[in-house]
Parts: sequence; C-alpha cells; structure tokens
Amino acid sequence: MKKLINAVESVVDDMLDGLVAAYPQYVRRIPGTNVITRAGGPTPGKVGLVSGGGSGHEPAHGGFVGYGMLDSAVAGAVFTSPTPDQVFEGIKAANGGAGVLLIIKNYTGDVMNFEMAGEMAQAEGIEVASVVVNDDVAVENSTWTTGRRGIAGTVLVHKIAGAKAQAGGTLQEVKAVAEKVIANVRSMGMALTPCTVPAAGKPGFELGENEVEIGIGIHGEPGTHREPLRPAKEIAEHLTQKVVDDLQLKAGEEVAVLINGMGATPLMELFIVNKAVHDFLKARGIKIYRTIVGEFMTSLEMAGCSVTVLRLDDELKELLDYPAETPAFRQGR
Amino acid sequence: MKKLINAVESVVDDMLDGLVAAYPQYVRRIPGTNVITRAGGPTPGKVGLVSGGGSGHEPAHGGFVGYGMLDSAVAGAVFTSPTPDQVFEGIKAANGGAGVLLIIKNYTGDVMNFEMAGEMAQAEGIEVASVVVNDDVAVENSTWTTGRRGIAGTVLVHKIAGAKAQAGGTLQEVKAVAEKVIANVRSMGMALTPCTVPAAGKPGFELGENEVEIGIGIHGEPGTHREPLRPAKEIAEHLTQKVVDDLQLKAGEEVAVLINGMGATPLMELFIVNKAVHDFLKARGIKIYRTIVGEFMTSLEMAGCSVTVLRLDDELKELLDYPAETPAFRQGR
Amino acid sequence: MDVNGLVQLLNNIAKVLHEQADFLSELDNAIGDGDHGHNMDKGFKAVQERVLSNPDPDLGKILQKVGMTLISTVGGAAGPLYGTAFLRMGSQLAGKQEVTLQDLPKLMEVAIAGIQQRGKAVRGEKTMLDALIPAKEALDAALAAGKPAVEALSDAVAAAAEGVEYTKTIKATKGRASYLGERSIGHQDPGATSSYFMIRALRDTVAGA
Amino acid sequence: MDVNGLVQLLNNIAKVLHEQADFLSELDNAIGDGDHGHNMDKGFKAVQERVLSNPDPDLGKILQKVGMTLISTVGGAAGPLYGTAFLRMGSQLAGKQEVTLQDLPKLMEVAIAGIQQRGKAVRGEKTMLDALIPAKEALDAALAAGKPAVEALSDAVAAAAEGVEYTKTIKATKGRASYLGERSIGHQDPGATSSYFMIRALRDTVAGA
Ligand SMILES: Nc1ncnc2c1ncn2[C@@H]1O[C@H](COP(=O)(O)OP(=O)(O)O)[C@@H](O)[C@H]1O
Ligand SMILES: Nc1ncnc2c1ncn2[C@@H]1O[C@H](COP(=O)(O)OP(=O)(O)O)[C@@H](O)[C@H]1O
Ligand SMILES: [Mg+2]
Ligand SMILES: [Mg+2]
Ligand SMILES: [Mg+2]
Ligand SMILES: [Mg+2]
Repeated sequence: MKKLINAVESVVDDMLDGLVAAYPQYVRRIPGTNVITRAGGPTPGKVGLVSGGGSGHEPAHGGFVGYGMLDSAVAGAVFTSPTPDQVFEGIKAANGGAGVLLIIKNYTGDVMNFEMAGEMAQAEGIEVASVVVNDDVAVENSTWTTGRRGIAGTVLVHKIAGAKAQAGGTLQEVKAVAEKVIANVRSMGMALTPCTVPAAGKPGFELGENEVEIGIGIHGEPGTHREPLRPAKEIAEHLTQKVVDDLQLKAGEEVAVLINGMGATPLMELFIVNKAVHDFLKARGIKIYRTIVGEFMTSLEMAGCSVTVLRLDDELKELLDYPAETPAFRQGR
Repeated sequence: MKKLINAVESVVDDMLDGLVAAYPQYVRRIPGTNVITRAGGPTPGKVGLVSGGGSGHEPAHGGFVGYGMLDSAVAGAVFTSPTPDQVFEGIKAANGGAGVLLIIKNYTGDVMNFEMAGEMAQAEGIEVASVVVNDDVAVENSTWTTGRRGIAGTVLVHKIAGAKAQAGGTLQEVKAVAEKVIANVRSMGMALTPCTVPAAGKPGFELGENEVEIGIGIHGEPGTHREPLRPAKEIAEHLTQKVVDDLQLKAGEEVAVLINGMGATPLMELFIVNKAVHDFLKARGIKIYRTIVGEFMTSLEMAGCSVTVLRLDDELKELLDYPAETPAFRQGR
Repeated sequence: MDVNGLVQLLNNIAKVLHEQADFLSELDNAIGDGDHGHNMDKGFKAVQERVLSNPDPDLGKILQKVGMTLISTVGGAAGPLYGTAFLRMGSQLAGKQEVTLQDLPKLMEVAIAGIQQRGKAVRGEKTMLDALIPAKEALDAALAAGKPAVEALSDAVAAAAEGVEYTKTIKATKGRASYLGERSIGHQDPGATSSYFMIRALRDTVAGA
Repeated sequence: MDVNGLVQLLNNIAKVLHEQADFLSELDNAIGDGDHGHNMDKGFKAVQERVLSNPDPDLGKILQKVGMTLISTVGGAAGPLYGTAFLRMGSQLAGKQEVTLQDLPKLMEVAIAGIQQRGKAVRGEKTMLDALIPAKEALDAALAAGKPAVEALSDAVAAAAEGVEYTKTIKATKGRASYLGERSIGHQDPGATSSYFMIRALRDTVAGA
C-alpha cells in the first residue's frame, strides 16, 4: 500500500484538517467532530442541506459545502457510514430555522444512521426531511431488496437541491426538487484498478493487467462482471447505454452529463471518455445541456470512471446553472 | 499499459474533442489544429495570453482557457512541444489587437517553438512578448545551463497574468506581472508511481513497492533521487523546505500555496499533504493567503504531488482573487 | 440477574466479540465490506469504557447507555440496529434493579421490533433477524414447557445456530450483501453470527460458565 | 549538384534517419525523453511526401520547404533547430538551380549560425553543434588544402564522428540532458549523432554510394 498518508488511524482527521486549511473561505470543521460546515453558517431562514457518508470519496462530501450546495457534510471512517451523533452535529450546524434536508446515499448503514440523527434533531425541535439517492444502475432494483446504490449522481442532487435552498426554497420545495433529480438521474461505473482501504492494507479485489471490472460501486467492492480492456469508446458506450435504457431517454430530451473519475484517472482519459459519451448521446438525438468532467465521487485511488446522466427540465436547468462556491465545485456567482 | 483510450495515435485528438464537448461555453477547438481557444474569442482590445506544451498535463493547458486566464492553449503530442505553426494559430486566435503574451514552460523545445511562432506572428504585424516559467527547484540553476524547468507554478502565472489582461492591462503590464510571479514562485514534486507515455507503452522508470522518487519533472522522467516511502508529513516538509529556502521566505511574508496532484493522486492524500505544508509554513511565521488543492499540472497517470509556493504582494493578491471561468479553474465572477 | 450480573454479561459479550472480530470481519468480507467484526469490537470496547467501568444501579439506564454507545461508535448498519435493540430493552427495563428469565421474551420482543422498525427487514432476508427471531421463538417454547433457565437458554442458542446455518442457504435481500444477488448464497451472514455469539454469551453467563 | 542530386541527398538522409530511428531514440532515452529518432523520422517522412515528391526547380525553395516541414512536424528541440538550419541554407541558395562544393562552407556556416541563434548554445555543451562545427572546420581545411570533393567530405564525416565521441566525455549544459547534470557524462548526444548521419549521407550521395 503506497499512499501519501501519515498513519492509517489519522487519515480522516488529517484529510479534514487539510481541507479546512485549504479553503477557510468556504468551510470550517466543528471542533471535536468529523463535520465540515459552512464557514459562516448556518444561514438564517435558509433550508439547511446535510449529506455525508464514509470517507474515501473525496472531494465528496466536505468539498461540496458552501454557497449554493451543502451546509454540512459528515465524514465517517473510510467507507463506513458516520454515526448518528456526528450527523446530528451536522444538522444542528446546518439549521437556519427553515428546516434541514438530509441527502443520503442508499446504503443500509447510511440510511439508518442519518434517519436516527434526523429523529434526534426532530426531538430537539428541528424540522428534518430526507431523500435517498439511488442512481447506480449496475445493481438491480426491486421492492424486495435494498435497492440501487447511491453513487456519483449524488453530486447533482447536492448541486440542484443546494441551489433551490440557496434561492430561498422551502423545505418541501427543496425536498421535492431533490426527489425530482433522484427520479431522473442514473449512473454506472467501471474500474481499471482496485483500491486499498488504509486499515485493510490490501486491495478489495485483484485485476489482471488486461482486465477491467464493470458495474463497480464506490467502496472498492467488486462489480457485476469482469471483462478484457476494450477501447474507451466501447466501455463508455456500454455504461451510457445502460444508463440511457434505465432512464428510458428519448430523442429530443435534454440531459446533463457527469463524467466522474474514481480517484486515479487522469483528466486526459476522462475527456476521452466524455467524447465517446457525447457522440453516443448525440447519435440518439439526446441533447446535452451541460457536462461536468472531473473527480467528484471517488473511491480512494481506484482508476476508472462512472457515467451519470440526468434528465433535465427547465427548473432543473435553471438550478444546475445557479452559482456555487465550494472547495470542489464553483461556477459563476 | 492500462488506459481509458481508443488508440495510441488518437489520444490528443480525442482528449481535445472531449474537452470542447464538455465545456463549449468556455472553449472551442480551431478546426484542423490542436489549438484550444476561447469560445467567444478573441476579445477586442484585450491582451491575448497563449500557453501550451506537450499533452499529458491535463487540465493544463486547454483547461485554463477562458475568462480571466488564457486565450489560447496549444497542445503538442504527449510530452512533446507543439510546433510553431500550431502556436502561431493559437496566437492569431488570441490576438485582440492589444498584443499577445506567450507563457512558455522552460524546456528547450518549448522555448524555441514558441519563439519561432512569435516571430511568425510579428512578421504578420502582431505584437508578441513572452515569458518563460522556471519554478522547479529540483533542478539546479546556473547561467550556463538550460536552467530550472517549468512545472505547476505555471498555473499561477496563467491565473495572475490572465487576471491582469482581463482587467485591461497593457502588454507591458501583463508581461511585467507575469515576470513578477515567475520571480516569486517555486515548486518541487515527487512521485509514488511512474507514468507511461502511450506511444512508449512502458513506464519511464520503475519504483519498488516501498520507494518514492523525489524531484521529478512532469514528463515521466526520473527525479533527483529515490528514497523509502515516509509519512506524508515528512515528504511534504522536505519539498516545502526546498521551496521556501530557494525563495528565501521570511516570517511575516504572505504566500499562496498550490498542492498539485500528478494525475493519479486522490484528493484525500492531497489534503493530507496540504495540512503538513500549512503546519510547516505556519510554524515559520509565513502567512498563507490562498491555497489551491487539486490536479492542475499532471504527468499522465503518475501518482504523487508537487508543492508550489508563491510570494505575494498586494498586486498579486488582488489578481489571484480576480474572477476566472475556465473548464478547470473557476472562481467568483 | 442484578447489576453485577448484567455487567458480567456485557463484559462476556465484549470478550467474545473481541475474540471473534477477525472471524466476523472475514465473513463480512465475503459478502459485504469486511468491517463487521472490528466495528462490533470497537463498539463493545467503548461500552466497557463508558458504561461498564462505572455502572448505573438502574438496569434500564445501563442498557440505554449501551445502546447510545453502540450507536455512536459502531457505525455502518450494525451500529444503529444493535444500538436500537439495546435502547428498546433499556426503556423496557427502566427503573429496574433486577431482571429474571420471565422478563426475557418481552425484552427480545422489543429488541427485535426495534431492529425491524429501523432496518425494515423480515425473517429470511439473510440478516441478524434470522438468528434472533428463531432464538426468541425457541425461548418462548421452552418457557411454555417449563424448562429451567439454562436449558431454555440453550434451546435459544441452538435455534440461533440453526438460523446462522440457514442464512448460508438464502440470498440476501437486505444490507450490503444484497448487491451480490445470487452470489451471496453459500455464505453465512455476519450479523446473524454476531447475534448468535451474544445469545451464547447470555447462556454461558447464566450458566456461570 | 542539381535538383535531382539534392532530392537524392534528402531521400538518403530520410532513409538513414529512418533506419537509425530506434537507435537515436534509445540514445535520447538515456539522457532525454527518448523521442529524437522517431521525431526526426516523422519529419523527414513528411519532407519526402510534401517536398520531394514534387520538387521545386529552385534549390533554395526546396531547402526552405524542408525547413518549414521540419519545423511543423518534428516538434521538441530538434525540430526548430534543424528547421532553422535548412531555412537559412534555403535563403542562401535562393534562386539557384545548381550548388557546388565551394558553396558548402558558406551553407554550413549559415546553418550553424541559425542553430546557435535559435538554441543559444556554443561548442562543448553536448549538442548537435559538437558534430557540426568540427565538420565545418575540417571541410574548410580540406578545401584550403585543395582536396577533391569526396575526400574533403570524408574529412568532415570523420570530424563529425570524433565530435560525437567527444560528447560522451562532457556534461550537457543545454537541452533536456542538462537536467541530469553529471549523470549525462558517458552518454553520446543523440542530436550530434543525427547530425553525423546527415553529413555522412552527403558524402555518400556525392560519392555515388
Ligand atoms: N436491514 C437490515 N435489517 C437487519 N439486519 C441488517 C440489515 N441490513 C444489514 N443487516 C445486518 O448487518 C450486518 C452487517 O453489519 P456491518 O458490516 O456492521 O454493516 P455495513 O454493511 O454497513 O458495513 C449484516 O450481516 C446483517 O446481519
Ligand atoms: N540549445 C541547443 N542547441 C543545439 N542543440 C540542442 C539544444 N538543445 C538540444 N539540442 C539538441 O537536440 C537534441 C534533442 O532533440 P529532441 O530529442 O528531438 O528534442 P527534445 O529534447 O525536445 O525531446 C539533443 O541531443 C541536442 O543535440
Ligand atoms: Mg461498513
Ligand atoms: Mg521531446
Ligand atoms: Mg460491513
Ligand atoms: Mg527528446
């Protein structure tokens, strides 16, 4: 395991301190917790947005705290959901009196820990609502299972719900638009290399020099299947096809595209993937309104990418374009 | 060699198309060239800024084309300087009638190709000036040698000279502030893993499971020496010490810090490095005015980082904070 | 069972989970993310430090504090689930300084109800419930048959063990293992296994072993 | 030498650089970035396609087009340097349809001056100049001594070869190899080596070999 870290035990602590040291204009850390919250927060009268999850997905989630996106992000140990007391601290710090929305990625642990925190907050008189993001089409869905996982699409929920809250939306409105995003966003990922949880010291799976893993999640777990490395275009088309099918996208519809690196993928390769995704969508008459390329929801030092497509309407387009100022995502204010 | 690419021959082409497909609001590609230029450019009456170099450093340089930064970026083959005819196209596209500044990284090939392009442009009546960035303290400097290499500090030259030009500075003024940045910026890098030039198909050097390479450049070449992997804090302190010594920074001075990933380094690790750099500088009474953490001047899929420190004065601070809207760097407009 | 007995039981649970931490994590590695054993171990270590070192005279308070501690230290899925179970048992025992075998079915009932409310799972989904529910049913039957304490508890332990075996034969439809679909079959559920260890520790404590 | 002769010479240079591309890149790998041979090969292939396939009757125009082609296809350091050299020789020969051995010293002089102006290097810095300058001096001496063409050119080839050998003994202070400092000693310079191959191709072409 070759990492720029000080000690296995201190990675989350050091990472959070390093984030706050870099961007004090946007974020601060609540002392004694693993909660990143807005530098000047909470914002009175604004709906608060709280997200988070295990660490190892940087810049998610602390990197998305700031104007137009989250109010608090709660970090657990690497790939382990944070506990309710920590999430509760995040909720309190996000509470500007207009209620707090929890944006939870769909993992049993995350859902339960965030819900318990929500109950703790409600017991103290804070109005809390929550949404669960489940964009990963690699995992089959059914009412009898845990359902799809939440992966990179979560960032678009942060962006759009964050804009709605920043623009003065009520808790109901912010929740409604978050649910609209969730209903219309799908993702699928792949890996060129596995990643190593610092505490484990060895990779979550092994891949041959010429193999890739398709349908991976963001916790270093194996995906749905393994196949030989193919040209980027074919891989990108495969991922995009799955996403487009699940969304039942039709010609003439408008979308946003997020090409997300898994942690160790150079931008050159992400741009090459993006070209293939664009060509694929355009050939099907799907209009691309906005594209974001970069590393947003990572899996430690895994190499690979995920493709996310979000079906847009006028409301979502406007909120997607709303200004944002956070450590990891900024646009025209 | 495991990469998300289509073919060795098409990486630059596909990458440039993917960049432009992603961010048409900021950039376009001049047909038949490897030149990325502003979507709406050139800007009449504004000094044009042109940079570039070999590919493989993404988001440099095309990712920095846009409001407040570059006007054109010219891409060569991977790690090979672009030719003068290409740079000339970039100059013409950047020329708004107020002259064009070339920002060149200090490599013999880059300097000569850009200078020749400058001569071609001058022959056509375009006023051209140039600056050469040489921030890498790993390489010793002397008037008898090629001098230090240009690495991540180049991005700060783009940012600050770009702001000056955007704010209406004359060619002389923009050149002067670029030279002020160059005089006050120093960097040093290290690698956890080598990188593989697609056409070569094998890594530029080999590293043991427990070895790191110190003093690397950004072309996959070996560094100044090899040593065992140490805690991130020690590595960061070593790099920062070299940089601070070379700058002869004194307590009370103000700086900007750029923690740059080499392509495959997760943000978690860059934040951990940043914490160590901050602690180091603060302990020496050096004030950190701004910090930027991310992947800006990469070396394909190399894992590792570089530390850049820029001594600031009031003019540089103001220009550093000036708005920017580019694919890879944006801040409050 | 008085305060001392409860403290001894909880210490015994902490001990067995510590001893089995690697085993439980390995089970979790096969169908989850490999952290169950160490997360439980971390949680019960915190219970020992924060709750057992200076126990409250009120049994309900003790169990409530155990629940709170597990919730704030274990993380993942098991933290809220076991935490809720202990919180519910704590409410049930509020104000009590003594608990008997006759109280146990009700305690298990509220614990299971808490887990189900929190996790929305039913029996047969390859979770801790597949050890806990059979154990509770076996206990009910043994008490109805008038069996003595250790014998009744041994029936519960046997039923939990059978439940763990049963989890090998079914597909996970809740928790992280459910992402594996059919591939989860053949592996025993880590949460069911840790539940089994806890019930066994109860029997052993009562038996004075 | 007329147009046909010059075309033949340039084709011969293209041929030897193609044959030696791997060797030159390997030399560059040791002290640079390993692209010299393939960059030169790419450049002279382009010269063959764009210039030699349909040559201008004006020798100066041919050399100017060679220079432009090298500049726009080779990249790196060698592209502008060799490109400038050919541009300068082209200006020197502007309007000429014939070139003789007596013109060669002046042609080499302007070529070297162009390389020096562009690259700001002097002799002894481990560059192509360490082959070119000695070759030019040997040619001057041979012509002063009244030697015949092939013999004079062979003196130049021998001097270039000696220059290449000399580069092994010195530290690079220009170009990419200079980053290696002392570690560049012991390796022969790729650019000096490609210069040697070009001069040798000239001698061989004139000798009709
Ligand atoms: N919805 C649920 N209801 C009951 N038990 C569950 C549920 N989801 C998961 N579990 C139990 O939790 C165990 C996994 O716990 P743990 O590894 O600590 O959590 P995580 O999956 O978050 O890493 C599973 O083996 C299963 O017994
Ligand atoms: N300043 C210079 N003046 C003359 N020749 C130079 C200079 N710098 C480099 N060279 C020559 O260029 C050769 C390297 O060419 P090449 O590998 O094509 O360029 P790059 O170093 O840009 O990859 C060196 O071997 C050397 O002979
Ligand atoms: Mg877990
Ligand atoms: Mg080169
Ligand atoms: Mg687990
Ligand atoms: Mg070279």
